[in-house]
Amino acid sequence: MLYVLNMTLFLIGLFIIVRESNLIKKVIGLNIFQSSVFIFYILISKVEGGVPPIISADQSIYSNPLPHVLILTAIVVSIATTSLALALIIRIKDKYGTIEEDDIDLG
Amino acid sequence: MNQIPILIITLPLLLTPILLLIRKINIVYALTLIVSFINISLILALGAEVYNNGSIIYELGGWPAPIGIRLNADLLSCYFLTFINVISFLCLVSSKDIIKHQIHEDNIYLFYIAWLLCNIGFSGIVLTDDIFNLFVFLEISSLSSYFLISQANYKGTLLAAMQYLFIGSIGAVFILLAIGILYAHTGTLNMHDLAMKIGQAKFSESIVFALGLLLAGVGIKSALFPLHGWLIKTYAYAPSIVTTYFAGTSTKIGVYILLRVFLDILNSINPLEYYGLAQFILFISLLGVFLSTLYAVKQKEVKKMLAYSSVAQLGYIIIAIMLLIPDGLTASLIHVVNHSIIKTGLFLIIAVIFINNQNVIIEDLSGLGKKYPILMSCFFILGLGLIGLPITSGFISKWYIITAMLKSEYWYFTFIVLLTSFMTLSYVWVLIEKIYFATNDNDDAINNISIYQMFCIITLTVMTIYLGLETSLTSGIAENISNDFYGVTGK
Amino acid sequence: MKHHTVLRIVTKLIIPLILLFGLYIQFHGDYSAGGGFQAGVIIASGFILYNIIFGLEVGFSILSINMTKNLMAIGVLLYIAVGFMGIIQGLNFLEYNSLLSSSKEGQLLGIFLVELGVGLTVSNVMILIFYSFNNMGEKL
Amino acid sequence: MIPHLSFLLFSIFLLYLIRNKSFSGLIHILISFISFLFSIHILINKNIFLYKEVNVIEVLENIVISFNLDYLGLVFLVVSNGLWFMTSIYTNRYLKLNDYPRHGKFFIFFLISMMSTNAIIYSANLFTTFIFYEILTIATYPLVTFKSDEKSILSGKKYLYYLLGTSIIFLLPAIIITYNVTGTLTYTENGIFSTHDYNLINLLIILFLFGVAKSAVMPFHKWLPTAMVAPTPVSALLHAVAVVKSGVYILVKIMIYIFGLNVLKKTGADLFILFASLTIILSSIIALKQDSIKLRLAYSTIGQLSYIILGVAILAPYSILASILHIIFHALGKITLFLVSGSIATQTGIKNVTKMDGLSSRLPYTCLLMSLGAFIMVGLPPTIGFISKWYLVIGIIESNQLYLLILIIASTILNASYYFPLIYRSYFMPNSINSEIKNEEDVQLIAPVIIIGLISIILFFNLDSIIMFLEENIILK
Repeated sequence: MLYVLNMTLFLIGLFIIVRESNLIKKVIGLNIFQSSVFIFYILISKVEGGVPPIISADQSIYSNPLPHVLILTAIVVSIATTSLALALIIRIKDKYGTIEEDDIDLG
Repeated sequence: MNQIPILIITLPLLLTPILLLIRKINIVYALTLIVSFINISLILALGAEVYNNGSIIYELGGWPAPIGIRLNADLLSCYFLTFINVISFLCLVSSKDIIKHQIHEDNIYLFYIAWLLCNIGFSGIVLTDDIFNLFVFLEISSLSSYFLISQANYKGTLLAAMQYLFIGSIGAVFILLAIGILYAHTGTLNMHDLAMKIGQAKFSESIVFALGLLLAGVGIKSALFPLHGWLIKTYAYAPSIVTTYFAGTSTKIGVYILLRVFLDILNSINPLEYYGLAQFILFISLLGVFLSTLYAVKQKEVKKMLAYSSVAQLGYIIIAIMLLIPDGLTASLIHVVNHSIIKTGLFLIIAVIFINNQNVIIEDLSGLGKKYPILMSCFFILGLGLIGLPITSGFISKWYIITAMLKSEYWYFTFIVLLTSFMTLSYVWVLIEKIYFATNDNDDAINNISIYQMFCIITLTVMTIYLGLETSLTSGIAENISNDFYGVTGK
Repeated sequence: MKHHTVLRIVTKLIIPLILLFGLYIQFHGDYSAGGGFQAGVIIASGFILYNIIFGLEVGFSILSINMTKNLMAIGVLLYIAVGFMGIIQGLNFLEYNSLLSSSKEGQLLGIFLVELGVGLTVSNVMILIFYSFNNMGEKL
Repeated sequence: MIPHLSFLLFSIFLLYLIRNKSFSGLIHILISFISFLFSIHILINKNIFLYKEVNVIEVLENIVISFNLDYLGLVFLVVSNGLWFMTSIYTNRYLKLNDYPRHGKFFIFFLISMMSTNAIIYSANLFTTFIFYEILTIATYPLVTFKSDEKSILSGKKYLYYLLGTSIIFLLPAIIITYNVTGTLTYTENGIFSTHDYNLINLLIILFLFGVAKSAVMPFHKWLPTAMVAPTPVSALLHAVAVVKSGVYILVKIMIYIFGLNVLKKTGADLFILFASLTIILSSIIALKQDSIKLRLAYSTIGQLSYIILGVAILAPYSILASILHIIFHALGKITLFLVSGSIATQTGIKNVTKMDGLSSRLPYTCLLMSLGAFIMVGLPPTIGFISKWYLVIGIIESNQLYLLILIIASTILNASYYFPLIYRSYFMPNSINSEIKNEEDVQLIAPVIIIGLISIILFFNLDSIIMFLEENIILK
């Protein structure tokens, strides 16, 4: 069920990127899109009955910590992408005076 | 000797913060060149070692796999590493005079840092033995390439960079999700480990889904036919030297990932054969080759023409891979290198001559034959290489591709390959005719072509001819690699 | 926002706590949840808060753009330098065992330095992004 | 062989260095003379030079750029180098009279073309042949477009698309298939095919026939008439001798040494005969309608080339002999005609058949030579053209394919009907345009042609030795 929700998020994000003309909204869509995959990673790391992976004496079942670590990296990448996209959008606004993709006149 | 794989990545990485501290253009340029050159020598040493003694595995931090992250330098990696770094070096050498006109002086050091990071990303993708690391390196190279592309001040540059950012990110996320699914099925990220465990994993639809995602992601990166739109725009609007660099490298990285993932890691489940993917891609690519060649013929802009030609040539490479026979793999590997060299040379000549001109139309080439006799003879030879005429390396790749196609079950498609190479002749010849026979009415001053740029272009031309006559470097190694790929699984 | 007394006082009170929390995360990263990434972001958030409340000029007087770039570079350098220590001593990249006499302590020192480099870089990158978006005129 | 080729290669650089000097034409004459001496030297010491394979570089596995000379090549070698020497004298004068700019460039590309022709003659396998075949195409392209006006550029494009296009689409796959089936590309006695897959062989024959478009077999013959925009020496030497003959030479080599006559006997020879006969008839009919002298000659060349192919395809010893003789004789005759047409155009500006009325009074020697050439082409005694036709007929009778006799007769009549107007008009029609002008015949221009004409006459009376030589070394082997 969670996976279905997750994939819904995935598709919503994709849809926004493809459909929207406003560049900021596109970036938001991209973020949703990426987040859905991050959540997917977190979902697969869940172990039935597991606790956070901090070693202690009275627990033996942990959630898998590796996907968390991976997703940390992926989040950093996503931040970098977002900031670069925003920086580009600022320059686009400077240059063309609009951030609506459809309104930008290249001719 | 066994430290070399990591040095190839970390030496430029070490350089980037230093460049960030220095910021003086000349020193930045010199240091970048020196490090790139050291890198090439390291890679050659590594290549020789791997060729003689088999692949080198490097454990980061001394942790063994599958816990630690490893680098794996095998023949395929070295093959890609070598030509990518050589092309990067040649482009760097000739970059200085070009970017001075296109980028604000204060930002030039950032430009070189981004370039280095991009190249680190490429080297990392090729070297890593960890599939998640592959994603990280892919993003490093993509992010810096978005930056590099956005640096030109042409009219459509920013939008092109933006669109590339979106489509590139979508591709990357696809790959990320696919990696996640594979991880969920096998519990490992190490490529060797994954290759073993994927065969034992329970079959499920989600693996098919992952394959689809991977294909889409890789397809975007390597500009597989219907996903090639970004390539045309970026090539047309990026700073010309960046276009030159990417023409030889970035899409080839997509090809590498395709090879590595589908033919190496997932080989045990035969993804391409089992799901009929290969045939599907083959047909799509054939269509792509035909259509993009047609577009190239109709193009008036030189850069776009060459970009469409790149899409077509990548189509050849993909077709050769998708034949799923050793000869096909050999052919594609040969063509990867040969096409890179030829296309880089062509773009470099355009970049050197039209420094400030984004919109180079065919008429602009008029009468250049008299102005730049040596450059234009190089252009001519490289053009012949693109067509695939004898004594250029393009001929060798075409020979192999046609041989492979005739040997496969799709021999009747050879006709399309032949037809498109005839069409290639027609659009290359339009350029050559303009260069040598048209008289130009505008008396633009002749650019000063620095001796370094001259050196780079002549090197690329000589390489084209050399690889057309002495093929042991390309076909010899490529045959070794494809024997490895197909020999192990006993096909 | 200097004239919002409440904000000013609260900020002054809270920033040391944020920085302290950041440092806690930083130094505990090697054996519990946390690490350079998170710590860097937390420290940067403290600094950004300070900038928002007291204005960019004050912020620049503490940490100029060039300084953030330099610190960023130094962070990366620290990371790579530690990595290279292993190579110099004949081991693999990022192999810390030999940094000190005993391998366990070497591990500790190694991961500590690496995380420090990461933290330094991440916090400065965050601050730099903040700065850049504030002066839109200045290019990234 | 290697000294010869490297000498030519070296001369290219030499010519490149002096490209702007006025004496580059003289150097070109000298080079061609030395090249001619090389070929004579090889002819005299043939026992030393023949059948010695020289490998240059191994490009692909088992595929080597290598050179080797056999008797067939020897004949062609001497002919082409000899005619090159003659033409080079003519060319030097012709370019000066017609005020063409950029002599240096012209000679460089002329030299490259001749070098590739020689390399094609020497080549020991199909791969080497293919490489120099393409180089020849590219090297002649600047010569075709030498006038650099719109028309010649357009023709040049057509020329290139035809020749490169057919070689890319037909010849290259044919070579690759051959290599994959047989594992070798070396010219071998009795051919390299041992397969009995006749469909494959027929397919390959079609591919080769279309692929070697330089032999101008229909339907890919169009390039030859369009190439006639080039200066006359180019049309004369390259498009009557070097280029087209190397096309035919390659086809003959493919027939004899790649397929082998034994294989062709079982299948495929009919295909060659079919296309060759069609070409012979159709080209003659088209030639009838041409008004331009050069175009008429071009279509005549197309037809004559197919004679050579036909001769080999008949597969009888005497018809093969006829083919080889025809390579020599057609070269002599056609180059005479072309050079004559060039001198006529240079000296009087006449380029069309209908304007030739009464030309003999103005240019007596030229017209005499033209008649000689025309006789050779039609095959009338006492010219050498008769000899090759004679042997062809013997071959046809020998191989019992008598229906081909009709073809020969028909084509001879057609040949006669488009060549005789040239002679008739120049000798018997009254000069319509001011007949008072008496042109000086340019000695330098006409002398080489006279020599060629004399050679052809001398040859007719000394044929025994040549035929003996050919019979001994080619037919009976």
